[in-house]
Amino acid sequence: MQLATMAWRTLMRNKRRSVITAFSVAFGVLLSVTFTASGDYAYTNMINTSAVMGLGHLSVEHPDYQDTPTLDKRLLDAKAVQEMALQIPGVTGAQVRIMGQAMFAGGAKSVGGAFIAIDPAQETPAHNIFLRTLIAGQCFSADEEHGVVVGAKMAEKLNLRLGKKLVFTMTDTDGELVSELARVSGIFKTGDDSVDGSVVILPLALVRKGLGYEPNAASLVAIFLDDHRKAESVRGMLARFWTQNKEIAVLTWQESQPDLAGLIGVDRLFNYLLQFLVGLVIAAGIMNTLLMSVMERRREFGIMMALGMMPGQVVRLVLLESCWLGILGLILGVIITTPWFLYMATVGIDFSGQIGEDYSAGGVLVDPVMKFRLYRESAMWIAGAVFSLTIVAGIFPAFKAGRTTPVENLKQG
Amino acid sequence: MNNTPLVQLENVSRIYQQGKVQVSAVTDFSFTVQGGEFSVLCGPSGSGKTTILNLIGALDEPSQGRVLLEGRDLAELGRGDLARLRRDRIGFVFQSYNLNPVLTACENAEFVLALQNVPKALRRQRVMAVLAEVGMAELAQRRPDELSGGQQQRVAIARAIVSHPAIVLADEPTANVDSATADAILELMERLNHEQGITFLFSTHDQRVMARAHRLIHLRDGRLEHDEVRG
Amino acid sequence: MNRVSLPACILLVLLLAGGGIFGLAGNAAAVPSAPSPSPLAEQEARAILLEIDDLWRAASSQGMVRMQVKTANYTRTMRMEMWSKGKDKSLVRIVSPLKEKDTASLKTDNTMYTYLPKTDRTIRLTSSMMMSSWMGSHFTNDDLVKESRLAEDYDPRISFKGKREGREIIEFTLLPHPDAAVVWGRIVMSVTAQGHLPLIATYYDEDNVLARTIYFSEVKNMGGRLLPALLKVVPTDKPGEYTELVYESLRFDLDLPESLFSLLELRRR
Amino acid sequence: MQIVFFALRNFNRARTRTWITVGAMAFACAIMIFYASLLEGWLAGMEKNAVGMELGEFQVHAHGFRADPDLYKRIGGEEEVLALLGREGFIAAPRLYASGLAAAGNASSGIELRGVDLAREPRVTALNEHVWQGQWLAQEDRSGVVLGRKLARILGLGVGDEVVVVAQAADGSTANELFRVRGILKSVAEGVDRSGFLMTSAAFRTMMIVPQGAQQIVVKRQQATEDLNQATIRLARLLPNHEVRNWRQLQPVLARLFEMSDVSLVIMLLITYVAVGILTLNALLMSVFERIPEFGVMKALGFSPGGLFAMIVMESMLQVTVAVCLAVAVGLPLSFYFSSHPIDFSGFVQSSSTIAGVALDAKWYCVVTMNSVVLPVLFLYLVAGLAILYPALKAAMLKPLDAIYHR
Repeated sequence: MQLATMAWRTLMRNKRRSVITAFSVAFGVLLSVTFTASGDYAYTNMINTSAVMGLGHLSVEHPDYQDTPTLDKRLLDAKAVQEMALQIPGVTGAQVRIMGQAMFAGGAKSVGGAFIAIDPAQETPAHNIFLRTLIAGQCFSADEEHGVVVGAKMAEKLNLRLGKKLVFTMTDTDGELVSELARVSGIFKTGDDSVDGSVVILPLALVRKGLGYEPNAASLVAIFLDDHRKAESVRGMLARFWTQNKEIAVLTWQESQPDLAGLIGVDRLFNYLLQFLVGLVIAAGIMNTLLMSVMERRREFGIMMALGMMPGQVVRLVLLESCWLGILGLILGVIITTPWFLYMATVGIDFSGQIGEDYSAGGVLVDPVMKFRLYRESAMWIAGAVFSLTIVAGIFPAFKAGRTTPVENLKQG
Repeated sequence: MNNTPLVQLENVSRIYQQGKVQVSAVTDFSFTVQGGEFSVLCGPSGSGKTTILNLIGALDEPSQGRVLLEGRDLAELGRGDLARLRRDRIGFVFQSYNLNPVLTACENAEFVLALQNVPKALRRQRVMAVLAEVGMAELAQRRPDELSGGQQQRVAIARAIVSHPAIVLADEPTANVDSATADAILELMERLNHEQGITFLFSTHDQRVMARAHRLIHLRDGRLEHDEVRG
Repeated sequence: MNRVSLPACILLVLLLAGGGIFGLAGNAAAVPSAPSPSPLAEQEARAILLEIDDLWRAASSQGMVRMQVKTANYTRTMRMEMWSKGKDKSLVRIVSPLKEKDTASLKTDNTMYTYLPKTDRTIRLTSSMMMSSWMGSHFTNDDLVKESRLAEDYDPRISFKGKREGREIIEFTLLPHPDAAVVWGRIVMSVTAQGHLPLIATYYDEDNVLARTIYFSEVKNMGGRLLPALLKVVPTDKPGEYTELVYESLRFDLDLPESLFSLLELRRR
Repeated sequence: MQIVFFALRNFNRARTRTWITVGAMAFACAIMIFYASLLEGWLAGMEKNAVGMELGEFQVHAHGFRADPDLYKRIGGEEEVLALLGREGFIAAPRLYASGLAAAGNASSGIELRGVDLAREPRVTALNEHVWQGQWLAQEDRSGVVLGRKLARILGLGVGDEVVVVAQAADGSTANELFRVRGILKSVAEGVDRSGFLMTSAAFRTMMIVPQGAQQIVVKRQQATEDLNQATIRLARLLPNHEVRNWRQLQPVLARLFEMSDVSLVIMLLITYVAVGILTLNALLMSVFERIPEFGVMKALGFSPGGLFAMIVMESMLQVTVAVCLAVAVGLPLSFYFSSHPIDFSGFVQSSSTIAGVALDAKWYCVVTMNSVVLPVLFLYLVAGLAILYPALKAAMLKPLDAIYHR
């Protein structure tokens, strides 16, 4: 019947108390959104950054490439993979790349490092952080056979400037050493010294020729998604094409970058733990309020039971009250969280002054700007968790109300 | 109507543990109430009136003896059955009205019917009829804190009789109202007893109530002192 | 970490390849379209270089070399025996000191293996080892592997002819092809006007800064040929340091079995 | 005195209500003690991994080594230096470094060779306790080496496998030696994980022909309470001819990260305490407003507003004190339990990872510090003190008659 109405009116009878309690729920929402949204943003950011640092959200590669990434392990028909990947909805890009280790020499100095060979006709800054962070020159064009983009740190070490020579030596598929020349067409600076000191972007054609690769061969095809959470499902779609082919493996970013996945895992756990603890505190607060309210109203329950209300109905009544508290708290929470969230989602807080810009975690550059982003499922999760928390907090008071016999209740007050 | 008494108390005792002392509220008490009675339990404070009402109303259990309502031993019923019994067969009127403060007069009166899952339309109809009966039809949408003590008590009576209980137990129903109101309320209950045959059992030490009773059960220190039936 | 690399191509040719100081003669035809300031100067340059090239060119060779290395931290002397066959196969085995005796390097085409007798292991050179010093000298492994490409990579031209320091000399300037995988900006080399024996070779980087110098001296008759027996490599950025190579003996056109240049042979003590 | 008496009596009177309030506060405080301990533990773990494994508190090098490390930039007379440091209240251990190449099967990788002083290293770092598989180095096992975790994977090595090392010895000769993997380290730091190749200093000296000197001396304060910067200055004065750096200078990013974490602990405490504050406020509000008629009576009997205010504040402070005692009684054992029984997340997190180059542990320990207990307790008093002001003032300002007939 109007048990729900009754519960609502009971709450409203002591507005101050209910609103304060609802406010603590709302605060829980705010907290949870703050933690989750900053996490969601940071993880998305890190995953996307790591994706554009070479391997993509998904990488299609030789099954053994992951364990020992040497240049003899290659995809023979990367072009076909690329074309196939681009058919899949959610895929925003697929880049054919050769990635490997090489020795880089300029003038009389040399350093070891890693190269990413790209197809300049296909590659865009959206899929390549190095092309996004150019500080001098530009990426080599499609007809510039010997172009190279180097990191600022390496340029400094090898005394390179635009137009200067860079000789790189790598081990080809037969284990032979091959050297090629390239001229610096651009210099990038990501901010991470170790990346800027060791990564070199080379033209795909030049590296292919140097290594003696087949015309369509490459180390991998890096696939980019509009949302990294689709990685698993897109992998499933891709993998279906090559169930027979033992030479092709599809790896999600979690698999190709276990360090990053591990870091995010640990961070997320810590985040959840914190939210759980704060949740417990808030739940204790709600329980406290309901318990007090139940204690105050023992006589009322006694009367209702005298009039024939079943203990179960009393329990339900109190649970409904906590239900309303939860709803009220959620609404309040949305009201107080929205402006904060909107501010953080658009402007954010810049921490670069505190932590500097060269801060990396899990081998990935971390954006020093704290911003918010909330996945739909995270939002649902928060709402669900906060709501169930209030219900759970109501259980004990509800049973306390339902358990006492009417005559005991009647004697109170 | 068969000849089973409506209420039977057989050698009932009720002992409370109060701190370290045992207090005997009712001792070896037996009596019966027949349907249609308009009876009063009377005696000074602490003579056991309320305890007996609570025992009959299935709110309390005797330490010894049996309480039977319409021939059924209450001790054999579970908590749910007792709640249903209270809901369907017993009406309560309390000294301090005890209306639910968050419900309107109408909703308060409707409460038991709602517990009985009576359909909403029928519920409204019956409640409005009963409220008219007790003279509260105009004030049906008011909350208890917008009503006087007498008005509240009328609503409480409406709540007690709307479900057609076998017996209405009224614990000092006039204690908190002025004498004019008390008279009006008593008249109302008398009329209900007379016209609808509702059985009433009061506890009181109010002379005006006793004056109207058909039967007076005098109590002292938890024992039956005198059972006086008047014409 | 940044061990300074001093690609000593000429030296390696002498030491390992045994034939074709610049390999220009053999490959000249392969790069006819290479740009040159004057066809005539180029032709003359090629002709002289071909001559120099012929000094060492042989179907096979065998020799004994003493290497002395002086650095700020140590001075050491090693003796080693070397064999070569054709352009691409060479083997070097250390004779003394005792501690490193039988350590050997085998180079075939673009691959180099090192045999370590102490641990009885053969290690194939990978790109990560390229910049390590070869046997503690001022050469890196990179220098040893890269030499054979020299021919394809440079265009010679005569930049000076006449008297310098009391001697008639011819000076060549070698400019790398625009696409050649070499780090040098240019190499300048002087030879005697008579006999066309090498005297000095200087290496400049792209910014025209001198990186190192190689001196050739002590011309002797070895294996029936008149050759400089002493080479001294001096890195510019490390004053006082040098690596010196002295040919104790050198023979040409021997009948060396193909199996000498195998991994199996590499491990033989 | 009378006020205290009243407060005490009241505490015991409305038992259920009081205990609910106290319970809620105690719960929040206990949770915070636990959380703060956990965070301290996490920080300590990070610091232990960074400072206590690899960096050390201070590092002493010969000039120029850090900018361009090589085998020859050694600290000469290192025994005298070590003895001097020992006299001056420092603990120190020498380390030897060289770069080389390790080969096993078909795989090879560039490595950083490290000679470890087995007697002294454990006194400055806990690297010896950080073995993942196999065992730590032993003096008698001269051919035993301990490898970084990723290096072992790159080379495909397990405990007991053979590995060849090639490097250029100090005399220019080619050093090559056959070693046997004795142990593989847990994640320490990016550099060590990827290229760390540890051997006894004796084995290092023989192989690399480095009879004396050391590239690095790792130093630790004898009294951990000594200020890091003060100690750095003192150390630099002791060794004027060497480069002295503390770990904050060596790893500024890491130092900043830790500073951030300190700040974030306070932020977290603040945030959580806002939640606790709301609940405390609510509880106190309820218990005060419920008793307004009673306060009215007290005022009618001649209690002054100030006296009433003091009594209410006193009462709530008494409740907070009881809550604090409870919280400490619950939170502290809980934290201590988790300091010896770490929460192991390795099941959730497959791979260990790094933050700013320092390995993250999948096991979380609590570390109980003054901060982790005192901060939550102080915060609770503060928050409760603020929360009680409003209801206490309100009660104090009420007119007695209104109060008596309140509601």
